[in-house]
Amino acid sequence: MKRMNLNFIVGLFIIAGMAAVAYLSVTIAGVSGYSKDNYQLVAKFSNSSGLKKGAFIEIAGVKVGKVTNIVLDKEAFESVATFTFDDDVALSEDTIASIRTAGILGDKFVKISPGATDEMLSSGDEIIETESSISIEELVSKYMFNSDDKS
Amino acid sequence: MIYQQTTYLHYQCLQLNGEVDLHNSPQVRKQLLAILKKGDSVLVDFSTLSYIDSSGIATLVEAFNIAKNKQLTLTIVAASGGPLQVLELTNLDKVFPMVANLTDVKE
Amino acid sequence: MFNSLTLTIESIGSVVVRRIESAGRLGTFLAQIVSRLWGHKFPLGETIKQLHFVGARTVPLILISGLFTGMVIALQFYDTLIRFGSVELLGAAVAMSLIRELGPVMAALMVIARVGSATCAEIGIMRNEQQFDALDCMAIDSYHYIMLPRLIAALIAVPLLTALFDVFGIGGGYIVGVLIHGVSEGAYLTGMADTIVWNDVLMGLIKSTLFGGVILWISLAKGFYLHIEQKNAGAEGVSQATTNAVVLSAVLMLFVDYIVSSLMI
Amino acid sequence: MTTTSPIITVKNLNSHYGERQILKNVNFCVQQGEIRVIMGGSGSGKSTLLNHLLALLVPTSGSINIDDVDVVNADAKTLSNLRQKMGVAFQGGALFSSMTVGENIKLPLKHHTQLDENTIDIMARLKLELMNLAGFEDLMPAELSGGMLKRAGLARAVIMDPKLLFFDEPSAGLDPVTSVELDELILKLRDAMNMTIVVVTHELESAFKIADKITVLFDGEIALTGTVDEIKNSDDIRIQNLINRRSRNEKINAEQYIKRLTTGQG
Repeated sequence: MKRMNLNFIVGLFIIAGMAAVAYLSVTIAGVSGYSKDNYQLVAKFSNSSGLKKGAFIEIAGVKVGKVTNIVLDKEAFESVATFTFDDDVALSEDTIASIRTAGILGDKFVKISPGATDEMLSSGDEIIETESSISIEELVSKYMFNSDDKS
Repeated sequence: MIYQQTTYLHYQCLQLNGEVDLHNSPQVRKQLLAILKKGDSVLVDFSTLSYIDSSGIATLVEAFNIAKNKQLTLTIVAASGGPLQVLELTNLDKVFPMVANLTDVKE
Repeated sequence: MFNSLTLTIESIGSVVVRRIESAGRLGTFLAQIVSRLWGHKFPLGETIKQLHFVGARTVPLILISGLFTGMVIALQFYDTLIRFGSVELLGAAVAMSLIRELGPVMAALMVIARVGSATCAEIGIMRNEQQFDALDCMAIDSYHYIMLPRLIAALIAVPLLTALFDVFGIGGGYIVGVLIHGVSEGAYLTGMADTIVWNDVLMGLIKSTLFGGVILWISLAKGFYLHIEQKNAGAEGVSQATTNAVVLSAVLMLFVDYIVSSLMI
Repeated sequence: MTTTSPIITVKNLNSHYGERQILKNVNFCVQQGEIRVIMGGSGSGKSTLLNHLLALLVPTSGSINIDDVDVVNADAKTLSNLRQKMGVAFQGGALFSSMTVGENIKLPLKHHTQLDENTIDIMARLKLELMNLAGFEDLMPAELSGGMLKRAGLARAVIMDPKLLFFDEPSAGLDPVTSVELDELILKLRDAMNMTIVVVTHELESAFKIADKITVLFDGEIALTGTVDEIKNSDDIRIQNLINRRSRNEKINAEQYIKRLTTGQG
């Protein structure tokens, strides 16, 4: 009886602990056993500075996917980013992908502006039209340079 | 073999040979419990037993208790020397029915 | 003059030698325990007993300390973030700091305080009362029978305790952020979900598993070698050994914390 | 006693603790079925000797042979087999505080045998009866008195019916009645189970009562090994002092004494 009681309490503890681990990993970290169907597209940027793996992809402010990989194209010296979209998001060929910043100092994310053609992109295709990161430094120096010019 | 089983009158007689210790007392236990399960009374013959350890004694105690609950008997026959001293040490000589010879066993 | 100099050098030397010896003992001690995983029947009954002691009975402490830790960091972050106008990051900040760092470290400190010290004292008293000699004489392997179940129990229990600490900490943050300071519930929860990735949770789990191992390893060893390492084997020796165990396991834990963090960030 | 080869043979045993020599060239034999008392005051090295016999310490030199096993160089397996044939009753009982008395006593059986649970329970109760501890099975060691702990420790030591029993200070800290009972128990165990028993003690009375032979240790050296009568009639002044409970009034070297007092050396 005493032994059963002990096993019961230990069992309870293990279950509670596992539930906590599950909560942290599934609800908070978003790891799920079944992954929502998705597909990948690639996009090339001349500069993807500040964009990180795991950054969000938004359409009209709604999250529709994630940046899953960023590598350098060693010949063209371009940044090649892989985007993973939820399957129910269909994009046309003339879609524009632009790297934006949330707020002034916030994280970089990718903003997708859907196109209008009937040709749809399928998994592995490339989004041709892209806008690279704009860094504040560049903006500022451009402004300074221009103002210098005027004076 | 650690024991020989014979029939004496309406008893099953289990003669223990040599030394009963931790390694072979489970065999003795199994046999004793089997006999009692069949509803026979037991004689445990110590005449060729030179040594019995406490696992053997514990086995006898358990069997004796089962026998008593089934209105059967468990009698120790011809205990002497070391085994008798062990029974005396544990005061079991006052608990088990003991007879000196097989011929003393009453029908 | 010359004499006292030699004496000083000698005593420094002997301290160094003792430290190295002590480290060597800790190493062989761990190796001995780990080697008992093979070729022996796993001591399940004892491990369950220890899971009860290390795990189940530490839960109330973990829940309370988790709750308050979460409340405090939520308060601190709220006060900081409000100056930048980004209170919507509160959930993320609380969860991130809990899951990656504070959860494992605070839970481990609680385990040191409750389990590490008690274990070291218990093992030390067993040594004093010749119980290890008795085990040796009964041909029962103390590493297998006494040490292994405790170490395994810690490796299992401490990550689970840490997860409970994290969840209650997040709950505490919710109380302070959402209920008291009126941060929007959606911002708190989705902020968390958007920021935390599996790698963060994994880091917390790896850290807490290692912390559990380190704590019990040190506590068991300091108690076990009481008769070698302490001048006074009596009650004073036990208290000294326990102090040593608590200090050493806390320091070693933070060291491991740094190593794991630097490898995983 | 029997004339077969001795069960314990100790040859030229030397032992050091750090720099200090504890045992100096100790030699003795114990025959099968014998009760041997190892006697000596505190600091005589008797506890160290016991720890060597139990293979808990490694000697500097010399050999110890127990039941045809070279204890000093035995591998773990051999030693484990030997230890299952040995029982040790420690001074304070050395029971595990986290288990009940019954669990403590059953521990060796649970570890080393495949006996049925019923058999194990009865065996444990038999030993508890023997030690006058019937009914204490479910108590924790902390609830027992010193004498009870000692007897429970003895019950655990003999649970496997060992060939060889070591008993550390059986009567230390016991009232005279319990102490006498314990002595009688030791004699009964030997007679009924044909155990060889080695008792380490500083108590003369109990030593004289139970011993077949007594080995007297002084400062790590064997002063004399002999029967009770031989010890009583020994003309060794140290043994006579021990018997007559006289203090060690060694001749005082005044110069050295003053040096010890003033400098702590010498």
